[in-house]
Amino acid sequence: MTGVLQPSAIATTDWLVILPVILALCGAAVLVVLSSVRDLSWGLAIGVAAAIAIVDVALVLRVLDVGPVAMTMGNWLPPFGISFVADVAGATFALAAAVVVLVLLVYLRMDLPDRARRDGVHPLILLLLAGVSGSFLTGDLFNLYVWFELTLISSFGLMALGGRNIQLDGTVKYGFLNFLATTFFLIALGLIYGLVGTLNMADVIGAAPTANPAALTGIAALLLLAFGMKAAAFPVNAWLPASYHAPPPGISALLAGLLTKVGVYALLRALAMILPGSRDLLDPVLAIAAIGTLLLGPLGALAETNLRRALGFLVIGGIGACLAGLALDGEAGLAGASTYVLHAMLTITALYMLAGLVEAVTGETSTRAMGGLYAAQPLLAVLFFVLVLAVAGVPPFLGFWPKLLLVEAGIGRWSAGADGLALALWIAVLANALLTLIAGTRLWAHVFWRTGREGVEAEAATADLRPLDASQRWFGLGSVAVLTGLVAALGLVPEPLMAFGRLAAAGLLDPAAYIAATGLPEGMP
Amino acid sequence: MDYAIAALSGVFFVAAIYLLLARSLIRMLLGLALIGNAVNLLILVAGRLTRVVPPIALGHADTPAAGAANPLPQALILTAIVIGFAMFCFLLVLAYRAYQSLEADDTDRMRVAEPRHRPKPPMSY
Amino acid sequence: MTVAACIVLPFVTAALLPLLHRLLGDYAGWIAALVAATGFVALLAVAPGIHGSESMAVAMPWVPSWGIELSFLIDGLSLTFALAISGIGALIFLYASRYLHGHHHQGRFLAFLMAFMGAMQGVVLADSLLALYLFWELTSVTSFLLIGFDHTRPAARRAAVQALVVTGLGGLALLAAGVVMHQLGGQWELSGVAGPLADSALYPLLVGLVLLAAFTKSAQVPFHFWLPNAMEAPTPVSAYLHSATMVQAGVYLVLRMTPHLGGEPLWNTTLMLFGGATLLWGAVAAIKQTDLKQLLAQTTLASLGLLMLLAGIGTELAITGAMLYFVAHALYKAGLFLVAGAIDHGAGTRDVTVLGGLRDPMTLTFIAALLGGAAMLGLPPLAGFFAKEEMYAALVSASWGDALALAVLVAGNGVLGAVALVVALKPFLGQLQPTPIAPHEAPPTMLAGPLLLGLTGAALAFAPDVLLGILVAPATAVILGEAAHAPYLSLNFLSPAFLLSLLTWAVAALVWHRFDALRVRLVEFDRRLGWSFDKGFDALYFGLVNLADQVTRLLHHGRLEFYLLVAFVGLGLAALVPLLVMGGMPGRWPEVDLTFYEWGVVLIALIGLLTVVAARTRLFAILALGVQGVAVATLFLLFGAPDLSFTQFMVEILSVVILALVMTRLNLEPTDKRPLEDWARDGAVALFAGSAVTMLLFAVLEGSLDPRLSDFFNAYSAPVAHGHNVVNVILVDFRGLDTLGEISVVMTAGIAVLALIRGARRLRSAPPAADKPAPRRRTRKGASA
Amino acid sequence: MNTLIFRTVAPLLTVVMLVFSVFVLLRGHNEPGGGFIGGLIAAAAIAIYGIASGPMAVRRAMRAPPLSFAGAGVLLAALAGLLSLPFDVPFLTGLWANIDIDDTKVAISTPMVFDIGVYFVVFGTISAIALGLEDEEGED
Repeated sequence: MTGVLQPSAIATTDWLVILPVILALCGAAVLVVLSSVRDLSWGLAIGVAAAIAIVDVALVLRVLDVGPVAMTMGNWLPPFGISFVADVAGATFALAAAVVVLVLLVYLRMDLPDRARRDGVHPLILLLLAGVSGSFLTGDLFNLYVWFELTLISSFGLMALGGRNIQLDGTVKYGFLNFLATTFFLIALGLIYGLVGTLNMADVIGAAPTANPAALTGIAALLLLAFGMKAAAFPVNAWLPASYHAPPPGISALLAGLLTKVGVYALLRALAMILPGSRDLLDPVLAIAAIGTLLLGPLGALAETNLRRALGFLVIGGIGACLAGLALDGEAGLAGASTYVLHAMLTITALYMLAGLVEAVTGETSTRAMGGLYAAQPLLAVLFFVLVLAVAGVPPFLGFWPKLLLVEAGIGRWSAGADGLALALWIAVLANALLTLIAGTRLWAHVFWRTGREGVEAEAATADLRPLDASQRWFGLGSVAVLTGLVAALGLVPEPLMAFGRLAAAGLLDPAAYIAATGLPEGMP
Repeated sequence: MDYAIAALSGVFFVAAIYLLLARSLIRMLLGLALIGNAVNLLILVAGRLTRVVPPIALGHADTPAAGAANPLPQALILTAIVIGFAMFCFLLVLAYRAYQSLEADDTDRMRVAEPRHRPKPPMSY
Repeated sequence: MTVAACIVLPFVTAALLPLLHRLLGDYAGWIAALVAATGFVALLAVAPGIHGSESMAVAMPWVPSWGIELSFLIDGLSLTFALAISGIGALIFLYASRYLHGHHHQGRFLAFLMAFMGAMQGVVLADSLLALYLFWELTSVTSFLLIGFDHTRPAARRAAVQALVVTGLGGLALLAAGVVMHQLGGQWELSGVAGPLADSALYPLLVGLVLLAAFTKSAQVPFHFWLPNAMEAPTPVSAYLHSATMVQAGVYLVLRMTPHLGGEPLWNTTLMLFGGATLLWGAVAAIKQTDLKQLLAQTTLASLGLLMLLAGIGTELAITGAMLYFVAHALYKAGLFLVAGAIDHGAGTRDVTVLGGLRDPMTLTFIAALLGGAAMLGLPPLAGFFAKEEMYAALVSASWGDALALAVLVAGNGVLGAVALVVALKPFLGQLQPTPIAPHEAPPTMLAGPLLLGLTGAALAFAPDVLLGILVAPATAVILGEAAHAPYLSLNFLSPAFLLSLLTWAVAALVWHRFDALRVRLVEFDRRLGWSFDKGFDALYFGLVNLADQVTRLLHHGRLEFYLLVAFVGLGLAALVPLLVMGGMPGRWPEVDLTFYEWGVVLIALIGLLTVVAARTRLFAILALGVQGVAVATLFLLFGAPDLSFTQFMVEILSVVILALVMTRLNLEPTDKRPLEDWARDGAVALFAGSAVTMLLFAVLEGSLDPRLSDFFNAYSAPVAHGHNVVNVILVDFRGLDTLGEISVVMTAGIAVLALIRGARRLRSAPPAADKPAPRRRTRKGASA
Repeated sequence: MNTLIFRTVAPLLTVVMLVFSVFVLLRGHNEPGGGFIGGLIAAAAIAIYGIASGPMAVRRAMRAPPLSFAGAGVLLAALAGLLSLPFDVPFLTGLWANIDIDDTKVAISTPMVFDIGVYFVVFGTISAIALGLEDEEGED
């Protein structure tokens, strides 16, 4: 009877693949049990996040060393048990998520009201991290759904935390649309099971070619819709600008840094790796969605006067870049999309955090009422400028490298097959870069260069600005500076990022190693 | 019978979507509850139906009787039901809070995050 | 080493300059000048080794995984530009240390300027196309910061944004061009691109992209308007970036690309057309100006056009002329800008119509102005003269095209000469005019620059070994290949070129004589025209903002039901279109073999559903929800899922109870008041999406299920996992991780819900004033329009 | 609902339901039942008790905040899975032990502990929400 179990004892290092999730869940659970001891919660949360980050580092190193790492829970053979499989893409995204959470926790130390702590902001953040890490690392489609839901419900909680009116409104829109997205995903899951009889990703790869192609393509289209909604792709992106600016800045930074990226990751996994065979029909759709997202994102940022809402539109523009990479396919395209996800996680989070400090200094949320920060807060000005350039993909900052890969992928695809959509995507990527640059510098000029609120040009306006207090300087500005430093450093020394992109793309294009690591048996035991 | 229940799940979808498209939060919540049932039926059908016999190994038998229902969709649906219920509770309380604070259960009146009269972007550099 | 001194050192210094400025005040500028001079000396040291194809290459790994190196190359062409950048840079920093004396952002200014210098050196020394793009963009960014340096003035911000938008567009074109070249040549190093690329199908695209990059950066018509506006920047910036260096990057790019892209009619004609147009445009526009800086800025436009025109002609003489002209122009134009700054500093105005008679109070400035003016006028034996001679000689032929180009050149040069006379003579000669501040000479640090630049220009004419041997000949060898013709550099009073020079001077004298009258007429013409490229930019920019606003309002209207509508339409399309397109629609209508009690339950479920949808009151709807829930639970039981059935039953009851609990407390709209068209629309979408999903489900049901998983679970649940209830064993063992995630979801929902409830309690104990919208009407008559 | 009869019967009902819920939980591995359904029944019991005696009384009787039970449940479930760490088998591997207490063999297994964790989570969360909503009710 032992034939149904895994043949040999597993290596201790395999635990690395599941530990991030377990640690986050246990950490959150402990925080909930000890919810009356509030002074402990921040320190504990930081500790857990740091431990997860360390585990993720070890996991990434392990993956780089031996290839994908897998563990099938309960000692059952895959696909009967649930597998966690970390390949380069998944492990690195998980690491980036942990880093983002870690930095965010430091930032949140700044001025979180006591009641937010009582309401459970720290366990919610850890649960969010658990959901995100689980999504990046799981090798089972239904399990992915569970982690999606965990991510979703914890983001609901975070978004509504504090319960100001704007948050309630934002959360209603966010909540309904995103819950529907996961419901669509669930529909697709039921159909996948009914069609190919398995839920393990590696197993689905093997079973897909023999399945009814029309039904499979329909399912792939459902996945595209569901994950596209999660990722805020045009035309189902409306929830993002409706909600991301509603919660306090630290929380919006966290959500902006992590949520949509899970959607992009799922898209990459599902359409590039698991169901590449059903792409023929979907590619034009994907390309059109990408072009729409690429152009409408920065346009929104150009028009919007609420600072963080404008940033939300920049997030959308970035999602367009990721979709473009997926649509362009091939090594450069997928590498572009994967590296863009990493870049966006770091850069966008930092940008939102910085926006929080800007709001703290000006006491305003509308850029129409901001101004004068160039003289008053030079460091903020420098950091914001650097991040704007990074988002716009200006070298030598982080955003340039994904952009380069996408531009290469576009021209490569076009010159290879004279595919008109590839050319359109190529142009859209470039147009997105220009529009983002215009929108970003416009924001910067209005918030920092202009001396006073819109229509009032007076030196005196700077008198309304409040200085940052000590905790804002150390925890707030400090964490932003560290993250921005990372954005600049990774831009100057892009080899880690670019090597990651190459490996991630290779892993998605050729899942042989992924399947091998999962360890599917040759038949019914 | 698969097709009959599949069609039933389709009717559930239609009703659920119709309710979700209402502007009243309470109707949307009803729609949410319905769409959960619709999906559950869909999963059940996708795992193919069998009558009455539950997947339980009775007495000292090592395996369930032949022709027992497919256990996996049941487990999946169970998970989905519980998750759906958790989501439903949250969204319900959220709707309640939104009604309290925004004094509206019509989503068209809830325009705090995206105000109806958003200021024009300034025409300046 | 040289590369490090020219590129790395400036960036490091730039990072330190704000601090240095805090410690040393104005002397920080001296340190900056020293850094620039270091680069200059380092370049001079390697200069003798750079001849013909001799060059120095440096490369280090950058992105090994994609085969990208950070590579630099010093050859004749880059050497000339790099020497100009560092040499002029040193003088500019010296000047700036005094010009911005006491400005509270002087440290930032020096830092930006220093970073610019590093970037500019990077542009001309880069071999890798990526490095070229990187530094190219950095020059745009630093230029943006420097133009907007005086950020409190809207005009400065506008000029900065304008420059960034235009050069940013060009930057992206350059990136695209680089990627296309990489696609064609397989490597990023420009030096490695083998031969001309004219055979490729991508050649026209490539030319278009490269020229777009060059034309935006070098302010060619119709992208020219940003350059005069960039004069909003402090004078050292105008002298450095916007005359001598950054705007020459486009010219540099064109010259650099000539071996690879040149020699084709497309390339040459485009260059000549745009260059000629820009030359004439700048010349005419210069006449309209009264501000010294504007005068000079417009002539910079003209000179840039002239260089593009010469590059387009592309013969040996033309290229030699272009290189000579570049050197001469860099020296005199930077010098004249500094003179303009000195006049501004000493007399308080730059308006050439109110200036006069400054020769006595500002003698040294006058001398500098004369040196620069003479070079600009192209008087022999200065370098400018020989540049003019070369370009005329290049065009003396019988061809109509050449004749036309020649006419453009003579006219353009003539106007430039007139402007030279205006700038160099008008403020200094005649009666001393009253000025805002009492005229006084600029301090030595501010005079060193213009004087040295002027003297260098003069001296070069007498040092052909330096001028030709280092600055011109190696560069032309790079552009034209080894066989470059020895430059024509002698005074020949009978050559046609010299006669054309005479003609040029005559035109200059004529225009100078009628300068004021011409200006009045041209300005009047402009006023009547009422349109300019500059205004066109405004229209485009704000048009874009407006468009963005409209689009965003349209798509992000804040109405949830439309957001949902889009999602459901998407659902229907996603499920249905693949089936239709790929022919997967289920073909047969299957037999329905439900037993009568199953029919009964289905019927109850349908009745429940219908009642939920159609209920007139919400309480009724909630009860009906319970009915359909119980029906579903019964179905689960009938199809062998007792666990499911119990759970469903419990959950339905709880849902109904909680719904009822919460809803009875709310004063809600009792009925669904959708207007008819909404009713029809929503119904249609619901019907569409629902049936599409069902069709997809039917299609899936057509195949048979692979029972592997369930067989496994059934087979091993009791023997290995010690549980007889297979569903429960799946939940806690086979797929326990799903359950772990799921209970985490439940707990999280608990946290979130409690937080919401607490928020409600806080709301009641202390209603927040600021956050609360104006009370809404409680009665909702006609609210659902 | 606050009738005398209800208030008298409610504690009794609560106890009966709690016992029944544990029964449902424990039999779940072999027959219909399990942690979910048990937890739901237990939570329903708490809710009824809350309606009868007021949420504050229930909170006092529970001694810890209801949500803490949920936290403990997640922790318990996760630890049941982590127990396999020293045995060189993957997370959540079922481990079985038979303990003799007074000559009766009692089987203890990690899946069972896991299911108890599930029970606590459902019980803790649903009763926390129910009590929270009942609090609301009381203050209105």
